Amino acid sequence: MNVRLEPARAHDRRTPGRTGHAVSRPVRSVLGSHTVPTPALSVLALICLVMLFVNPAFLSPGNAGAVAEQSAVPAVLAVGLTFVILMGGIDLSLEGIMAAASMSTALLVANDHSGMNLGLWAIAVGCAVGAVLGLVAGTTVALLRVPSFIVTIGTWQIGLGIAQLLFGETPPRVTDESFRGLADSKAAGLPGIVWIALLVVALGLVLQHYTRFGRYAYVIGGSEETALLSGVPVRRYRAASFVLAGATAGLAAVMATARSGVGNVGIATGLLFTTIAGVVIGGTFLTGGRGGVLHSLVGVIVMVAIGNAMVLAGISSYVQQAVQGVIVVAAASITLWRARERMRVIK
Amino acid sequence: GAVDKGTAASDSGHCKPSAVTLVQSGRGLENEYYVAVNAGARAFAKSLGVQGKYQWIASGGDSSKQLSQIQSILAKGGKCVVLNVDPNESSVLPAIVKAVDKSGAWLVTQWNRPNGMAPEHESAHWAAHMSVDGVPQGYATAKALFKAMGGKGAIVALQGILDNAPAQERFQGLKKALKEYPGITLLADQTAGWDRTKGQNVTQTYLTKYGRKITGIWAANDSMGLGALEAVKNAGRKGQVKIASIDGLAEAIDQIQDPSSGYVATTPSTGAAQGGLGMAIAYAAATGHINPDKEPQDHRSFYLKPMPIITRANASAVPSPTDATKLDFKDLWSQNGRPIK
Amino acid sequence: MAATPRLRRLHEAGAAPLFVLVALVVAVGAYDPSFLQPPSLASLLEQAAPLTLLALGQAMVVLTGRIDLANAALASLAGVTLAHGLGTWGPAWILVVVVGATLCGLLVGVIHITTQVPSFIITLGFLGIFAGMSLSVSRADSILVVRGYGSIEWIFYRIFGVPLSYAAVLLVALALTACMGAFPLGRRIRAIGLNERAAACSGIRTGWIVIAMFATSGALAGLAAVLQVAQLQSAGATTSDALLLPAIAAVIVGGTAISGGVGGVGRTLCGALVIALLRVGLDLVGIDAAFQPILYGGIVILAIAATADRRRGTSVA
Amino acid sequence: MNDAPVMEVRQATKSFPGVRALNDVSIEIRPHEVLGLIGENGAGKSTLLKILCGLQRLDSGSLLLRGSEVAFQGVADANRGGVAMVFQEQSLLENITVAENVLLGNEHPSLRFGLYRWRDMNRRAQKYLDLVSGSLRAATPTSRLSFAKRQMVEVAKALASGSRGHNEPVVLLDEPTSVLEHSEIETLFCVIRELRTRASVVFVSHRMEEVLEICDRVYVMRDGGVVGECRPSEVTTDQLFSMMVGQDLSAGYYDESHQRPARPQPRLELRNLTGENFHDVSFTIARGEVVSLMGVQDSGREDVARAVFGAVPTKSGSITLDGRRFVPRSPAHAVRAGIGYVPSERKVDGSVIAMDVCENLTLAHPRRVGRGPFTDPGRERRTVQRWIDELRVRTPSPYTPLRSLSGGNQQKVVLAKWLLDPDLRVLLLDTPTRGLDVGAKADVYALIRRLAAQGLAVLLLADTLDEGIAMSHRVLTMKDGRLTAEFSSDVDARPQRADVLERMV
Ligand SMILES: Nc1ncnc2c1ncn2[C@@H]1O[C@H](COP(=O)(O)OP(=O)(O)OP(=O)(O)O)[C@@H](O)[C@H]1O
Ligand SMILES: Nc1ncnc2c1ncn2[C@@H]1O[C@H](COP(=O)(O)OP(=O)(O)OP(=O)(O)O)[C@@H](O)[C@H]1O
Ligand SMILES: [Mg+2]
Ligand SMILES: [Mg+2]
Repeated sequence: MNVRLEPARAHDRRTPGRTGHAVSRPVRSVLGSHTVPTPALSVLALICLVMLFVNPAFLSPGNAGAVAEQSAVPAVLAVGLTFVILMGGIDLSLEGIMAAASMSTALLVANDHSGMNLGLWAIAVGCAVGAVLGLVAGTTVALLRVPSFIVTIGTWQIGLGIAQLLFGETPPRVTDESFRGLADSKAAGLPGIVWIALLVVALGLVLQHYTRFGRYAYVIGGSEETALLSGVPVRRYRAASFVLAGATAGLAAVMATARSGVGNVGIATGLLFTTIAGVVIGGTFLTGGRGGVLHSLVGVIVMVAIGNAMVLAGISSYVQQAVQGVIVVAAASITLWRARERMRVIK
Repeated sequence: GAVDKGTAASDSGHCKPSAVTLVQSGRGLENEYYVAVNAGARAFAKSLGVQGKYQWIASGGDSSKQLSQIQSILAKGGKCVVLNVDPNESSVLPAIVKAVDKSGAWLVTQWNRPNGMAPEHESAHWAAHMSVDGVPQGYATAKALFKAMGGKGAIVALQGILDNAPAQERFQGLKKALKEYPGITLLADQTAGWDRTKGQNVTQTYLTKYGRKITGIWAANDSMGLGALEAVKNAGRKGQVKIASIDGLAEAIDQIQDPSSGYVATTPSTGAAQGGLGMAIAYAAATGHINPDKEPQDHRSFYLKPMPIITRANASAVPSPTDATKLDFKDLWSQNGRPIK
Repeated sequence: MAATPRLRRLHEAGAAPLFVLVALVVAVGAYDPSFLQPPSLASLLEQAAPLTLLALGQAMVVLTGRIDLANAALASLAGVTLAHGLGTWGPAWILVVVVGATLCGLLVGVIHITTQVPSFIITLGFLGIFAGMSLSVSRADSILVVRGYGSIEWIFYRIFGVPLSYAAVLLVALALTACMGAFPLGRRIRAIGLNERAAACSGIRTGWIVIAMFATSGALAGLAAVLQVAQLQSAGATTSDALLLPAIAAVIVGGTAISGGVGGVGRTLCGALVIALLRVGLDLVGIDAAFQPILYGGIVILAIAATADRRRGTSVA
Repeated sequence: MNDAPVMEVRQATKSFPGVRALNDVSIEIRPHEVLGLIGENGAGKSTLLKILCGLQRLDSGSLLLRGSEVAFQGVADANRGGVAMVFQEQSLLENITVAENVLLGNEHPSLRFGLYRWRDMNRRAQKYLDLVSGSLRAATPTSRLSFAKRQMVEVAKALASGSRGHNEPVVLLDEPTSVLEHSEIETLFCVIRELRTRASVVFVSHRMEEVLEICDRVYVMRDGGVVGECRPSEVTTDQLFSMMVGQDLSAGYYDESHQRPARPQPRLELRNLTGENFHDVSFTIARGEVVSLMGVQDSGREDVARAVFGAVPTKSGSITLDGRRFVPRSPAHAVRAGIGYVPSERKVDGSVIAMDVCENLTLAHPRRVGRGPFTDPGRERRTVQRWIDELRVRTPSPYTPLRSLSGGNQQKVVLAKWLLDPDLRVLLLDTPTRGLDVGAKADVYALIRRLAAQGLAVLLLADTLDEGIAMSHRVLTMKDGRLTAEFSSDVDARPQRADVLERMV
């Protein structure tokens, strides 16, 4: 008889030495995925520590509230984006989608432009506009098998075009106070949009942890081939992830519109950078399969906190961009440092 | 180039009005200012009865795209193209001028140009460059703000994108006003990229940083000013913090009319004048009505006449920014203010 | 069934981008016959030159499975640096700037390889760093090149109607093709894109090749900046920034797989021309400005659907 | 017992570009039997199984399931028909739990209002896990499992998905034992025997003994066709061999008559080499010597080889190559020093399967087929063709993508990659014959002998104990990261299997 010897453990080898720390089961299941975004949390702690010396106002409740409020919109974006990235895709279209959704929402609530007044139904329409654009991207990616990177550049432009078509001569101003109130009115010291964002994050966690969509996101991101072999309708779920990302972008646009009070084509300028950098710094892998909603949330907060801290630290506007770049590189390095290994492939 | 068989170097054009194509280039129509520019230029085309020959091209904030668009249009249309261009940034301008000069078309430019370049020194085909002097705008709005604050207190300033000349000029105007009001301190300034949301975020951060110290906000444009107003409202300090900004957006004017908003001043929109008159000057050069080389310097490089700023006193009488009826396209130089050195 | 293998072979050889290009040229030409005149076509080539250089650099990086989001910003930085020093230092400054850009690319590559952070995020960070540096160098103002302009102006001459700038781009493309074909380098790059672990286990110095590709991307960004400054006679802090996404689109429309390993230089040239044409074609055809982004987005998606290489199985995220 | 076949394939034909993988194949699977499928590499075994489980379609012929003709629309469809497969390559996902893997595509009974009931999921998965092993827990993250455990999970997964559609499923196992250790194989066989009472099993392996031990009936395949059917009780291993390869091969399988004595000069010397997973490893390999390094899973032997190749960092100790100190900084460095490495996982580490045979062959030493620093397509083609002929690589052309070759032929290409270099000094072979058929194995053995005879130092991490003992001049055993013994192994004085085994476990 033959005796079989040591089998290959290639898969084992690639995963960084995992020590089964004693995180209690309920805690782990609450936090969703396999690990807590500790590196991103420590980056956040580091920022707090530095700011303690530079400008303690950073840690004041008022400023924490400001950071929370400014994080709300990118956090909602990040929830949808996380599922796309978990499946190994990417969605660059959110600025375009938000432009289209912002314009349509502003024109559908009571406003000074169109006679429309759908009231809060306009929120649903805003999300739907995003979802439809997401559907365009999703079906193209899934059916034509074209990389999402480039398809979503296309849908970005399409969304932008739609927004421009909707723009008349002046930006539509929202006069619906109950709609504005979504963003402004405070509960427990936090403005409405923060609560909405928390709700979306909670829903995202449920989605990630308790639904087939969420679990299959990990499956597809882990190995699309395996998913196909197991009869997972990969295309449908992939398309759905873009629809979800579109819908959350739509909702984010609604929130931003409620917050600023006008329909604005440029409502999302710069948000793509914040959100994607946040998702990655949080520890969601761009290659898919690892990370989660909570990771992204922490990452986004890190990004917003950096911007906020630089304003508070009085860093000259000239160098802010550069400093932000340095911090992105440094934070990502810290987050991923412990995974370094000879022969590791990172793209 | 259906008509003119002359050389590109001729001093003035001889295009038949019917052969002319009118092209207006700017960022994009999702912006109130460009809507006004477009309205002005279109009004001029209408006054000639050649609306069909008028084209708006959008650069979308992409300099090399703008250059490509202009080059392609010139390659196709030749000498009788009449261009009124707002260069996306000043660095594309030399190439635009060169392309226009080479093809013998006619050009008027707005706002941005690199230091050291002027139509009077470059080419007859670059008929004129016009701009709006940001210094008096910044100065007058800042003064209105300071007056509303009672001459004392502290402000923060929201700047535009730093590599824009208007951003720098307007901020200079603010500084000039600050010198005259020793009771006012500038706590901090920060770019908010002409952007409403950023303006709101930066203001929110400042309001938590400086708290009640802030009693005034000066913004380099209305979008940022309106963003700041939202932040002020959310901080529960509506009316207590005075705001002034520049550009004449409809919403800013409405806020000025509302005494409880704390919005103090803005400037009238210059879009229609820049669109209409710019196009008119380039057209006059193309058809030979004027010979740019013979025009005096203050007809080639000039600021528009400073207009009185908008405050609560006159806000209700301000015409719509897209209203081009006040423009007299016969009198090309009616709006000329001081020459640009 | 009989025609399919030949079509597929054509597709694999990278013919699809060429077909897309020809189709677009014919379409625009049908609307506007004057577009097919030599001056118009020469003007298109001229406009495409900087975009093509950036796309070529991007293609080199994408072939290894990475992405360089910083190369357009690096071109802006190189542009303002060039414009800043050209008057003082003369033509030698061009070399200094291109070498400097190469070193910047090298730095990006080295950091990416040593920290093992995904290139997407490293280059996103460097996008910010380069943009901030451009602002500082240019003091947030655009710089007009007065003295020393003669040393680069000639790049935008045309000889017998052929734009020199595009000829220079072709030369660069030829050099890249030669390097990839005549040396084992091309095969190594593809191996890295297709299976980096196996490439490393075959003794290929994957890290260095990746770094070299980032350096190449940097060098080409530097050259693109030279073309930009020669064309514009000035430089601004953000002049080339907006070329980032068009250049990436050009690479992908050219049929290079974003996951790496599949693609090439020739097809990137076609892809860049497609994108350059799309950027102006819609104006030439007279499409209303508001509809243009919608059409642009739609056509880009369709073009990529036509040219994408789907040989590598199902994974297309 | 009802003997009507559960599943039947009639006159099946399947072609890929350049190859006919199946040619007029007819087989039947009867209820409650373990059906063996053997054949050399590329004979079409995997292809046949893939057709049975709905992954691929037949070009012509028919597929019958429980008497009625079916055309599966995919794996899920086959699952619903009660057919499930464990693939040749492992297909578990590491980033989800064992329970999710087992029930992948089969979660709906545990969903309520679209939400997972994890407790129910785990309970259901545990039911299948308990069938294959007593020690697997459903809630464990898969990344924490050893390779062998994962194989058990794969079987549980196949059971789970097969049981979806029918309570007597057909389970297809494609080389499930190739990565398992002895004890694990025994466990698996117990599982299979248990399975027989409730299912039909198709079992593919290259190891005759296993097939003879576990199967009730065996089909022998060659060149895309079935060349024989037999009952294990009625045939011997040798008869199976000759049916498979069409000739008598059993004599001189390990080519032992060609073992040449090692030369006196040491070639590779390790002194107290220590890394993360191995400690104080010292040994010498002389020119012309084949040394087998034996050890069970996690013994650290793989890391020793990888450390010599520069793929794993070392902490202390030294390596000497031909008398000179050698510090491998990276694989590239090792390759330039004349070291070749055949990794155990050819798809992950060994080859670029999307590239063609020629490109894979020339990847490591392009200069050997070029002209100076330049490539030379003509010379390349000639050289590559020579190696293809010499190693009998079955490929339609040198420009066929590697992914369309069978596993064994891929492995030959991976080996040939190193042989291109005439200055090769050390060859590290990590289970080079895993998944190869007997013919191909014999080819590889002969090749190793020949290379050793030329003065190469070979470090062999053998696939089986027999292979390790028969192929080497010396046998080293490793346990828990340390060397435990050394046996010299001359042609006529091979160490005893039991002795070697004793020092390994
Ligand atoms: N997807 C494919 N494309 C092209 N050819 C293929 C494909 N799959 C299999 N083949 C070819 O079909 C033949 C049969 O392959 P198959 O994988 O069934 O062999 P096998 O008997 O399982 O061999 P092994 O024992 O090495 O696993 C081989 O010649 C192989 O090259
Ligand atoms: N998102 C997830 N990612 C990975 N594993 C998960 C995830 N969610 C749940 N699990 C696994 O499923 C197990 C069971 O989850 P859960 O605690 O909800 O079930 P339970 O039956 O209520 O557990 P208990 O036995 O403690 O009552 C967890 O211990 C965990 O291992
Ligand atoms: Mg097989
Ligand atoms: Mg096999």
